Amino acid sequence: MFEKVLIANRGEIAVRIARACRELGVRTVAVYSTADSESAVVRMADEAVRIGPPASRHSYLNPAAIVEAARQTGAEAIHPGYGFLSEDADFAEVCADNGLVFIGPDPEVVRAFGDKARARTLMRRAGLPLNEGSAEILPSAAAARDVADQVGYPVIIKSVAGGGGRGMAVVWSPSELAGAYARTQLAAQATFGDNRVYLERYLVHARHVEVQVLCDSYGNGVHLGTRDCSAQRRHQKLVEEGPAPGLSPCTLDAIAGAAVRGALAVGYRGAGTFEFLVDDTEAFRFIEANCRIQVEHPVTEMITGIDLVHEQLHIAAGVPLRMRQDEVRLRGAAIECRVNAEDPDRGFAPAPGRLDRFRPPGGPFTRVDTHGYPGYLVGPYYDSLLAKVIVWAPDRDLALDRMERALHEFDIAGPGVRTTIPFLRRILDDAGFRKGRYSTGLVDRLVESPAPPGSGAAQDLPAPQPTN
Amino acid sequence: MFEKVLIANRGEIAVRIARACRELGVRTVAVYSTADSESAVVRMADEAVRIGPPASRHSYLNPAAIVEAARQTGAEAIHPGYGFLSEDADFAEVCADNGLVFIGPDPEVVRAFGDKARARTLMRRAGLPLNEGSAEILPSAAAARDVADQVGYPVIIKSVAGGGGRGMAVVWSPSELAGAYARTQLAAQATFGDNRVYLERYLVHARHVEVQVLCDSYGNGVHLGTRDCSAQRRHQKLVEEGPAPGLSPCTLDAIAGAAVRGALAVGYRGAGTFEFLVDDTEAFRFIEANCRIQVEHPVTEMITGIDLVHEQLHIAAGVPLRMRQDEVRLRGAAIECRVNAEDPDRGFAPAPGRLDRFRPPGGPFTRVDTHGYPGYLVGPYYDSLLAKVIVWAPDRDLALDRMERALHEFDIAGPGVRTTIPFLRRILDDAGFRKGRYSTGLVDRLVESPAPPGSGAAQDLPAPQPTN
Amino acid sequence: MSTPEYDNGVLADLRQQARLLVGEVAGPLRRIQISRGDAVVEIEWHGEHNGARVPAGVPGPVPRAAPVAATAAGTPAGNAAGTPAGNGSEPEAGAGSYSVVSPMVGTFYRAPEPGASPFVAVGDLVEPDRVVGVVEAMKLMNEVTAGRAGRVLDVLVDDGQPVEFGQALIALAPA
Amino acid sequence: MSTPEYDNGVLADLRQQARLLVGEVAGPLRRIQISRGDAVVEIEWHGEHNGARVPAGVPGPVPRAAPVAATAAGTPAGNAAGTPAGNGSEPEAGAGSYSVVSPMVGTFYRAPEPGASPFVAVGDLVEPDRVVGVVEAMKLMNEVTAGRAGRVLDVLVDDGQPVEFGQALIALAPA
Repeated sequence: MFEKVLIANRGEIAVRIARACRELGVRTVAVYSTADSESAVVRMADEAVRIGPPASRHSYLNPAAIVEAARQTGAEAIHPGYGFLSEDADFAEVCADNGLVFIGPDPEVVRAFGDKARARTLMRRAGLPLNEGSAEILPSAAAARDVADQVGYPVIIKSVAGGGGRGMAVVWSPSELAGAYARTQLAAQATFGDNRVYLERYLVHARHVEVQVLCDSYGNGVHLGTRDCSAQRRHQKLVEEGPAPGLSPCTLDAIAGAAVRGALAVGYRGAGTFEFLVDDTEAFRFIEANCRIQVEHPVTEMITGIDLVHEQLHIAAGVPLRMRQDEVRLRGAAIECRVNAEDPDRGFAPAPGRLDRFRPPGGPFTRVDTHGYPGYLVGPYYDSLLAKVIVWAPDRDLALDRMERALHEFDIAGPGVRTTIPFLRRILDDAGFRKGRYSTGLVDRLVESPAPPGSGAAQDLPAPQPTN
Repeated sequence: MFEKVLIANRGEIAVRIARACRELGVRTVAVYSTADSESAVVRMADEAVRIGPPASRHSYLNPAAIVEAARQTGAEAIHPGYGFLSEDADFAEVCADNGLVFIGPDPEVVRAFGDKARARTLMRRAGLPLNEGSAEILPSAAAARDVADQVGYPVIIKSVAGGGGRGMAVVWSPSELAGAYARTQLAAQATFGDNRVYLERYLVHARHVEVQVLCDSYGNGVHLGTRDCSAQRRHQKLVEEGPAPGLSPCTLDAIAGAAVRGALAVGYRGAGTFEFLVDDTEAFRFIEANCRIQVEHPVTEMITGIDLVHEQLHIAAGVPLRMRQDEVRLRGAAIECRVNAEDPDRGFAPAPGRLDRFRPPGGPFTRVDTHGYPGYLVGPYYDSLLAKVIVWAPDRDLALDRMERALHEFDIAGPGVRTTIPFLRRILDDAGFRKGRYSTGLVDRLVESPAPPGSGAAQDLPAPQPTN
Repeated sequence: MSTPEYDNGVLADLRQQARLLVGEVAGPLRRIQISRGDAVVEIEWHGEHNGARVPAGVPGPVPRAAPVAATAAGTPAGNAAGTPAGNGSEPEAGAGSYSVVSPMVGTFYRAPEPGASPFVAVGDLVEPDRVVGVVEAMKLMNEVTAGRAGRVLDVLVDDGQPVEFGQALIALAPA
Repeated sequence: MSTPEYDNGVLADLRQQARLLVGEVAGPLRRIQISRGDAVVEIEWHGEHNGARVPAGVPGPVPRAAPVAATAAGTPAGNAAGTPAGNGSEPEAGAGSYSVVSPMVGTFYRAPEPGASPFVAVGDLVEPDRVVGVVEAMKLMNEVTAGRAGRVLDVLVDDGQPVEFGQALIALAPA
């Protein structure tokens, strides 16, 4: 195992990684911007290096500063967390060039999955079912039109360099296509410096199911079950759960099997997530893979009892996979709610500020991952995720009741501070969600229907469509 | 299930019970003394009734006030928690007389186990091995002397009405016996209003192993595995873990089976704990049974995934046991550390005060049960338990590393406030404890050996005896 | 939209506000209504006392800090019972007064038995050992004595009402 | 007995104190020693500067609040480097001075190449665009300019030392 690991991230995931390292006896180096000098991980880590100003591109997105910090402190490996440089193939290469272990897949694998069009090609070769759409990138609006006519509307145009819900546009009719094609190209160029786009059929009521995989450097791979992340707003996840509810065991097995096949086909290493769309008929199609630890990884940890960050570290240190597939036991159900410093009543606008009160929930089968503490100043510079509340129970219904209890307990207050907790409670209250019959359309429906006075109980909401 | 339950307790266990009730949709009534008007459970509960002054005997030990509060609020059942009235057979009867469900065994069962001598007789009849000692109560010092001569020194003289480590004296030689007999009688009379005592052989290096049982009203019973509570100071538990380490599976099965047999023999109902002493040869002997939920119950919850307070409520509501023995799966290892507001450097004297900072640990497989919060005033009136930190891991070694990480994170500060955390860390560091080779002698050894500068690492401590 | 996750906090506050008002405001209680939707405590007194409606606004997730502004029910002018209590100042009746409190949780009775005349009436002069009421707990009648000499300003709890430990029962003006 | 569960908190504080002192106190650093047992920061400067020993007492579990009292190493009288920094006031050298800070994490060099004469020496008058040092990061030499005109009071970082973003490199007196 490594002697010392540098944590190239901030917020709750930096704390999460510091905890895993300490449990394994690995010393930690935190890096931080001048905006984060009071952050929890700086206090927790064995060492901390100030690497830049608040602006991410000069600090948490600055490979030179991070590698220098690793060199100065003698760290052997870098854990990138999620976001920031976690899926930056160039950074992974820079680490290698400087004799640092990048905790993640090889650069070429990261690069391959970073190019959505190439990822589709690779996964098609690996035999994974793909969502109908353009085989390769679209050279012109006309080409886009042809593919759209084949697969049928609505379609979604995606940037090959996109991901995490950015750089995509849904097109409902041929008349909108040319405009959407141009806009997406421009946006992609501006955002990712890469204007290539492709096109897929858009499944309105599809469910977003993902599979957690673990692979070592020796060709071994296992899956750790599924998660359902359909409760999204503008492609941003709010609630995640596992196992994906309401899907037949054989469908779940088929999806999980496909994910491992895809991972091994490209020589994947470490913890990764393969995302699929599943329609009403339980037909599933690969959409993309994530080469990082994900925000929602605790859902899988609570169901399997496996510490994913521990396994990332062991694998990166060259240890063969420590479990066989038949040793992975899925138990009960887990749910994660993302508590963001946002105001649901004002279009989820960021609502940062000083936390006068911050009392996370506790008690049985309740986990909180957060960098927040009483007196912490939630700044405007970074994403608004403040805490993750994860609960486990023998079955999904009890898990939902437990989450309701946990969110009820969560006491966050400060001038200007608002959180997504009230909206999360509406999701939990929704009849469709409780039945496990929901899709990516759920949150939009709740956003459109105003919260009933005294908080939205399921029966106050329009009865969901069966397909919903 | 009940509509409304009154919680006849305070502190972390009152919070624990309120959480279970809310998860099951049961409304809660908190009762509180004037010293607890700002307590966490008063804020959490649906209703709260002030029942008396700080002195327990006029509030939390006052059956009339509690039953009146239940009557006023229309509660159907009373959960007594642990301590206070939880094992008071008379209170259980008063509840029944007033049409209230006492969440616990029948009064006569509580009374039988409350009388240690009678409990021994009952368990002997049920075929449980007993620690050698007096068959019945000891009428005189001479009688005590006779028994002591038979079983051999050292012996321990116990009050039949005692329990929880109170009302007992260890006697190392015949010359001390008469005096100890008289002192214990006097103390027992003063403490419990019952001067009857009995005598057992005292096992210096014995381990304290207990079995968690669940029984319904229909003659069904299961065990939920074992816990080891040998890390005690003056018979007060500091660290508990499960399963009991270093004991052969067949010994564990035998002890667990004996516990269920004993419970069913007396028509036990609800959650209970049967305590045994286990010597170097893994021979085990029944010592006493506890008719309540115990402080350390989360250890069992994390290993089994079963919520013991949920089951208490279901059973009290007349629901048949919801699991068969073969459905109880034990998984991994769990450890609980009791964080008390005491100063280990001053003989564990209570060190109450206002909590300026209170940041409990979080993250993977880490649970905290506490009534503390930033700004909470830890008062001098009640016991000093401030928080319980419980961790789970696939194996005991990782659980210990995880607990070290969790205690390291726990940030408690306030004028005059001291906690047992530094001492708990010394226990975790102890070589004997880490090897699972420890007994009730462990803590005394650590107390006697001063903390090495820079905190006691195992190697700094005298090597433990094999039997230790 | 109110913040649902704090409903119980709100209830607790409402209950607390109600208790305070009942303690502060003179007059025999008729009924207390504690709501939640828009967080309302409604307290009704007997006789000429008007009810005091207390809308407890809960700004953001700050339940325990819920401010209480009392306004008279119906009449904009407010009244001696509601308004002063609401804005925290001592009500007339309570000025310099002393409260006889309940020694236990139970049921308060103004008279030794139904139909009998009350132990004390407003205006009575009482000695310290004078019985001013009884609190029944577990079928035991516990006499409550004045504790000090004074004139009965008001009886704060209605006959047969449940009382908490330490709850004010009788308002006395030191004699 | 110190409180072991806050060792890292203590370390963080020591590190912070050290960083502050280095920023506040003029003079080229020789070495920093951060201890833990009894919480000591030891900082050694080159030349006539004395080391400043900073015992950080940690009362109870209050790491972040660890008070810092600076006392001179050896001489009871204390010195310009240690004492004033310790009690928070500006050190002589720093009075009214301006610090040129590092634009990035890297390694600071006083001279363009080994053996060459330094970019600036104490006493030099510099223009805003005068290069006063370089910070190497990822094998790139990044020139650091004075930013404003002034006289070099001190070079705060030793040649070849690692520096953080924003760390003070050169103390200038406004010209």
